Amino acid sequence: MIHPIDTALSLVILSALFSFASSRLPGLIKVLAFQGVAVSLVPLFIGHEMTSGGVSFTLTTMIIRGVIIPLSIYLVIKKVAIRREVEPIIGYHASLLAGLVLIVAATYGSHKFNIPSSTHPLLLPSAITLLITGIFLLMTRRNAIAMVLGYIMMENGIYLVGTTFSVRAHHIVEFGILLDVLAGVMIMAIILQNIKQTFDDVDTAHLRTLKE
Amino acid sequence: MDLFFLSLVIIILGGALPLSIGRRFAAMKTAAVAGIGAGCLLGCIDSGFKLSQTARFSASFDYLKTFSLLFQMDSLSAFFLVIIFAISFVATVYSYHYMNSPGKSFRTSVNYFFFSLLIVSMALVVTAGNMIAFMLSWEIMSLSSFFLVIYNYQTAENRRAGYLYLVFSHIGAMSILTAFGILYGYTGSFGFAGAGSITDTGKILIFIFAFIGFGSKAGVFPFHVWLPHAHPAAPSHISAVMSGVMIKVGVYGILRIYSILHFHTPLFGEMVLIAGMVSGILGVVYALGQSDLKRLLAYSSVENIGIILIGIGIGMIGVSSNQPVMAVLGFAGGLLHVMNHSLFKSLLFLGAGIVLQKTGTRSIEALGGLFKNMKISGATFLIGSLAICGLPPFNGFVGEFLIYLGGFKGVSLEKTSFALSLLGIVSLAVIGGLSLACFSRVVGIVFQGEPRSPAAVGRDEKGPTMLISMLVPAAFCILIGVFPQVFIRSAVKAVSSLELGYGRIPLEPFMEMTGNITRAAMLFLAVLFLVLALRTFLYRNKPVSRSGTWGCGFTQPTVKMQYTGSSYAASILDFFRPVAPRLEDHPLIRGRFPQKTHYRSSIHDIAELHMGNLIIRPILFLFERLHWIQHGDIHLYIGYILLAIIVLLFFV
Amino acid sequence: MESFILWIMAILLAPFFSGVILKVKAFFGGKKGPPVLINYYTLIKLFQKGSVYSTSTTVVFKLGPVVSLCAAVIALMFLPIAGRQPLLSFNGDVIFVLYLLGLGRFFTIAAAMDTASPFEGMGAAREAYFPIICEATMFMILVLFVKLTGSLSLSAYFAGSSPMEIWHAAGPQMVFVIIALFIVLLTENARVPVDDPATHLELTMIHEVMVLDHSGPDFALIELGAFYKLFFYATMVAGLVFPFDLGSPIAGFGLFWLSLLIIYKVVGVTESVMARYRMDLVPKFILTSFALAFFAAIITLEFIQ
Amino acid sequence: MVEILFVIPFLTGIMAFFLNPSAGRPLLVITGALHLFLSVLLWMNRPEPIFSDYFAVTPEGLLSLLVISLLFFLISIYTTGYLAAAKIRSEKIFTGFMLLFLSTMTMVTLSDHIMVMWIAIEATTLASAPLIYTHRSKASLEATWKYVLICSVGIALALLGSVLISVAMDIGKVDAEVSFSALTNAAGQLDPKWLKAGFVFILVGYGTKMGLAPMHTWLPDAHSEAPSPASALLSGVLLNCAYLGIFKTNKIMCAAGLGTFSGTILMVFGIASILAAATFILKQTEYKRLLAYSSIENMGIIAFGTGVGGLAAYGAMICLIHHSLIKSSLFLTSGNILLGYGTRLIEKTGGLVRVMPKTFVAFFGGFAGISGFPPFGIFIGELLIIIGAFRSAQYVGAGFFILSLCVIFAGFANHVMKISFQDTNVTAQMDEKLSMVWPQYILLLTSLVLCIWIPDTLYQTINKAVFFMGGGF
Repeated sequence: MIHPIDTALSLVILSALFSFASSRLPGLIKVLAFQGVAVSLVPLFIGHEMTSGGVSFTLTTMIIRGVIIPLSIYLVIKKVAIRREVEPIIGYHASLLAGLVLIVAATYGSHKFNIPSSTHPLLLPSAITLLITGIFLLMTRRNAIAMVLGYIMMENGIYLVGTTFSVRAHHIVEFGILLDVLAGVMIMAIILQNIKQTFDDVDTAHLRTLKE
Repeated sequence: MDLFFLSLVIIILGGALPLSIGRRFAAMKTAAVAGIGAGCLLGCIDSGFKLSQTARFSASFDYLKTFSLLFQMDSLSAFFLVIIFAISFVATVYSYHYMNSPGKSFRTSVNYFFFSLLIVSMALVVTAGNMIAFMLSWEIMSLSSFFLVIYNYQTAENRRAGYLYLVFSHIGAMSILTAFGILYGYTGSFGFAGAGSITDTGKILIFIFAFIGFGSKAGVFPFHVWLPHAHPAAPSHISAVMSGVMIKVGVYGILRIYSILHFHTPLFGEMVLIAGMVSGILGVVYALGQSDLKRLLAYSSVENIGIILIGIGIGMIGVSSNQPVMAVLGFAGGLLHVMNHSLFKSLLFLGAGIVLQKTGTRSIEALGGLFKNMKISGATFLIGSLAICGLPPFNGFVGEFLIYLGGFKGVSLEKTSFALSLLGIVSLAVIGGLSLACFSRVVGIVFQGEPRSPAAVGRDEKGPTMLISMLVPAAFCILIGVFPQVFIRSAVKAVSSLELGYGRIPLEPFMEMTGNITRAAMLFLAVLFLVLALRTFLYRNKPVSRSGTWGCGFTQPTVKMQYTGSSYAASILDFFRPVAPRLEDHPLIRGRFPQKTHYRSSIHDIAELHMGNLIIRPILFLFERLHWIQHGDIHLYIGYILLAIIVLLFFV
Repeated sequence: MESFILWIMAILLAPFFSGVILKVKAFFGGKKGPPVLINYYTLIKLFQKGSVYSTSTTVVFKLGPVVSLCAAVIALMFLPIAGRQPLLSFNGDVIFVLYLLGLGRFFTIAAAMDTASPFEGMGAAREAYFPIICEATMFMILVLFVKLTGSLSLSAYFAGSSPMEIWHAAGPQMVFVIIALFIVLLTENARVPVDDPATHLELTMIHEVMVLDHSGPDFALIELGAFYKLFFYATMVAGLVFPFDLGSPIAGFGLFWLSLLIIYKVVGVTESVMARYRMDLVPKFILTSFALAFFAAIITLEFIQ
Repeated sequence: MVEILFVIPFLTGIMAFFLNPSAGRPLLVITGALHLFLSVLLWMNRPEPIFSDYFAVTPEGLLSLLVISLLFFLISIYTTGYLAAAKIRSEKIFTGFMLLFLSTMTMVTLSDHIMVMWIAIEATTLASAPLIYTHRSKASLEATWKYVLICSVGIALALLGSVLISVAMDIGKVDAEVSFSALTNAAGQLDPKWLKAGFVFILVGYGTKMGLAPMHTWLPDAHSEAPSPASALLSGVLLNCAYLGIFKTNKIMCAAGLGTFSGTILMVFGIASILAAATFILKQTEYKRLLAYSSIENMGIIAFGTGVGGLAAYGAMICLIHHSLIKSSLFLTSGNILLGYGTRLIEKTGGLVRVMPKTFVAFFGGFAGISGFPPFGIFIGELLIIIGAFRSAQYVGAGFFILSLCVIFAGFANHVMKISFQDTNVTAQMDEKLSMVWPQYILLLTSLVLCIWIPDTLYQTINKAVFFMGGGF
């Protein structure tokens, strides 16, 4: 039987791989929005007892992760009107290959740990995938906006680990974390705008003056 | 409250009061000199009394809930305390007329404040009974003396001096702290009491680190690099205290560590003795090469620390080879030389100070003929010079005599101990000869002959407190030289608290020695009188006239024809060229209408030279190579984070 | 009492022996030379004169001759003459004597520097330099003697049968010691090949140039001091070269004065057959003495152990 | 009622955005004073928090809190003078975020729940980012960008670490709140493997924020570009907040018997940080960056001391307190220098002792203090750390520690000598108002007094804080 969670997680992994190779920012943002929705929905299917609080919290998460965060970045793109693509440090095809290798290695490495049996088999791999994709984007993209997207992806990955494992976490705490992430993205968005205004570009090559 | 602490409080008050008086120069100075002087005098009398009574005294204070600050005084501490207070007293009195620029009133008051702090911290260092108290006082001593060094911060040279001093004292303190750390690692207590029972390796390590730390304060070669810069930079009465007293605190540290370790290995003696010989010979060689009067005196301090260490080293070898007489002679000689050196070195610095104040220059090549108008300064300076050369009947001889006796006792030993005693004796002799050359040069160039520049013409020596405070140590130089009994007795008493395991050291053999010295000195004075009488008799009713110096046929002599200080020393320094390279600056004369040319030479200190080449440059180079870490690219910064995680995960 | 008489004799006879050197030199020069008592005549002449002082000088200039004479006179008090006990002696008197001679040197230098004369400064610099190595040699020899006799006073080395005992203990290496001591003698007393007291060129002098400005009785005191110093060293050398203890005092006296005469003559011969070294070679010459003393010590001590 | 401590500055911070800029400055001072008053009350009474699941009054928290309060109050006084002299365009935003920053930092010190701690620390990043961008220059923009991104990434890893620790609870079948106090009590049952992994992530995560090398890279940029009062806060207390997270996790590790593992890692990071600081201090050209690297050094010292444990852990706490006091004073002083000379380059300063004597006293005092000279407290701290390291037989670590401290001192002293005494004909472009020197003096005096006399309650609190690391007396 095909469990909806399997589908969701597979799609998440796929989307992550896609973002390795994606060169267009709008596409990347859409992928991110999808990930946000998918990731927020996972707790619903894991089969803890449902409370009305839990459901409403899941919905809030979904709105924030799936709509507000991607939208705010999208608005920045709109506002600053990116005309030119910035070449990444590692090319798109090479990124894809590197990404695959990293994900396999990380999944293999995670078996070193004693994983609770109740965990869904795909969960950890997909979380790790998201994490690594995020960090990979952060490290290889010269485009500042892509870096912020990488950060958000990483956060999604951590959220995926968190919601699954930490059953005890109170919703209010979860909400606090979410709020932090949201505020962080907002601030990054503002910084992005300022970068664009100051340098007329979002290439991080401009941001290398402070050094020894 | 004990008189000791009372005197410290008085000194501190004497230093703090001027800060509040500030701008009223004369009042400020009076308050400072009166306060600090009174405190020093009280402290000196008190500790002298305690030394003669062999009274032990200790006081403990709670500190930050967890520690106790323990201060205790045994005869070793008391011996050093007497020196500290006495010389500080002399220097304080001297400063009244020496600090004579009302425009710098506030700065002078700050100077007095730190001066009082320095005295107090030195007194606390030599009484400190545990690590915390010791480090605390030690660091305050370093810091306060730093401020004294950069009193004249306007010149780049003095700033550099201050910097060097600060860095060296920090490194030294760290080294001492390492030694204490190892000690604590073994005993688990901040006190020094348990140090006797730790392993031998531990003891050796502790001693080596402590020796480096204390040696850098004392100015042992090659850790002396700061000393010839820092001591001249300070005002002269401060130089007198720093050179005369502060570096002795380093010697005190070496002795104290040795006594608490209770470990009588020959290794320590060999180390100290070799360090002493190297410092002694190189110190005086570099002193000979200086043309700056105060720098010369500073290098001579390195030399005298060398002599002191030779004495202590001979003492340690005596202890390790079970020769009580040799041990006591070595230690007592070293300690006596500590006292003697503090007397004549401060006297010489004070003399240099008055020269500096009156002529405005420290370069001996610009001076000359000062004796004619500065009779008292000249005479006291001459006495100081004779004493520092270790000539009888002055005090320098007495200390060296004891060290010699100790060293000759070591001649009867075997192998290494014999060889080292032999080397110690010969180097003492060489040091003696070299310092004679060095100080005959100073006296001859600065005080005698004719003025070499207008700066030295027609100077007076006004300033009664300056003269008095030079006369007092000069008198003591002769007093100790002729009647050393009391002083040798105190030195032996101080040795007895080193806990060498000899119990009470009998004083009789030393008293016989003292008697000999006294008799010999008296004999000399008697013969001197007789010959003087003879001379007076011969000159009775004889025509005596004055005329110019015989120019060997040359009839138009100028003052520039006089022998210079550097040419005086040149041939001796050539002998030592491998360790004292000379740098010459002499553009050749070229062309039909040659430019004006000049000749400049300076003697370089190899420790300083190699410190730059072998230590500082590689460190700078290495760290500069690492600058790429902070290259400004955020991607790699994130990479660092990832790298840290990945590496650490391997260890999970 | 005997010691006192010997001391007085030394004081009185020292100028005579220095005259011997002049006589020997004259003989080598094929000249008749001055009378043997020339030094006494000179001293008397000087004592009768007054003095001219340089305007540059101070009281130190006048102290110079006095102190250097004092030092030499006292040195003789501690010296066993003719193998007899000296006037005074204590443990460590060697050190005292050597340092006292240093004091005399200091004042000679100081007096020279007092005149502001370039020549005297030059001489002073040399006077300060060369004795450093001599002192090292002397202390090296002293270490050897202390190791052999276990004592630290001149009387233990030169009185009675001690020289003989030292010879026995040390063996033929004593020759090294004697040569070393002889070199020290030449250096300390400003003889050829270190210094030429008879030259006319001030530039090349050491001791003589330093006393250029002294005149009258002052100069006489300096001369006296120099005689005593030479006597001091010559006695030591003589004691080692002729270590025989003949038993009877009269024979001892005779041998002593004879040996002393021989040493002075050897000095004279050396002066006559050698040329003065170039100034920069002098340190090497003196350093030879240190090397000899050092080797003597090392070799001897090997045998002892 | 503990929560009121961070609620008040939060509310006043929000207020500041809407008030007239002229009202902002007094608001800052009043809030600071109120906060100080409340924290002192907290020290005296130790009330229970309302949300005891999330917040707790812990000894280490109390220490940090008092330091934060005191520093903020003094810095707010300085800020009034600074704002008048420095002409900042968006003063409203500056004061507002200063207060929010205070609120978030207070929350860090009080939080007990592992996630709440994370929320608070991330919030400090967000609240302080606008402070760094106050000057609106290209460089400050770059610094802000790096600060926000690197710290966010780092702290995200800390979140992962926190999650992993809760996994360790799951596996160990521990049924308790995910709070530090509960975990410390139940540490023995936690799954060691996950716990270690969690510690590693938390250490690297919060270590990024704390400025441990090699994650320190943002720190010199941010600290040098921020206006001086903000730098003082960043360096003086923000680093402490991040350290608090590591400290509490380390406490769990020690309680779980993994103290050697965590201690070794802390020591390595400590030494690495000191070495990194040495690298850049030696030939530094800007004095604010110099101070920033010195902060990295001190964080390294503190991490090293914590790692060594025992006596050294006590020393680390002492260093922590005094570093805050002295470093913030130094940063405030650097603000004076910046205003007086109009340049951040060491090269172009000089003669501070003549140009601005009052500032010089604060500057040199701070230097002496930060270098570990008595009578300032870091002396005691470093002494204990070194002695403690030898006591624990960490000879290699202690050797590196001492050597690099010497190198750093040589470099630092060189620059300080230049700034203080170099010849110059500059005249100061500002007058040394009382409000711009006294805060520094008071900070230094506090350090001085604490080096001579320590209140019993403070002593007990430090002892309690380091109890699990085998520390104290």
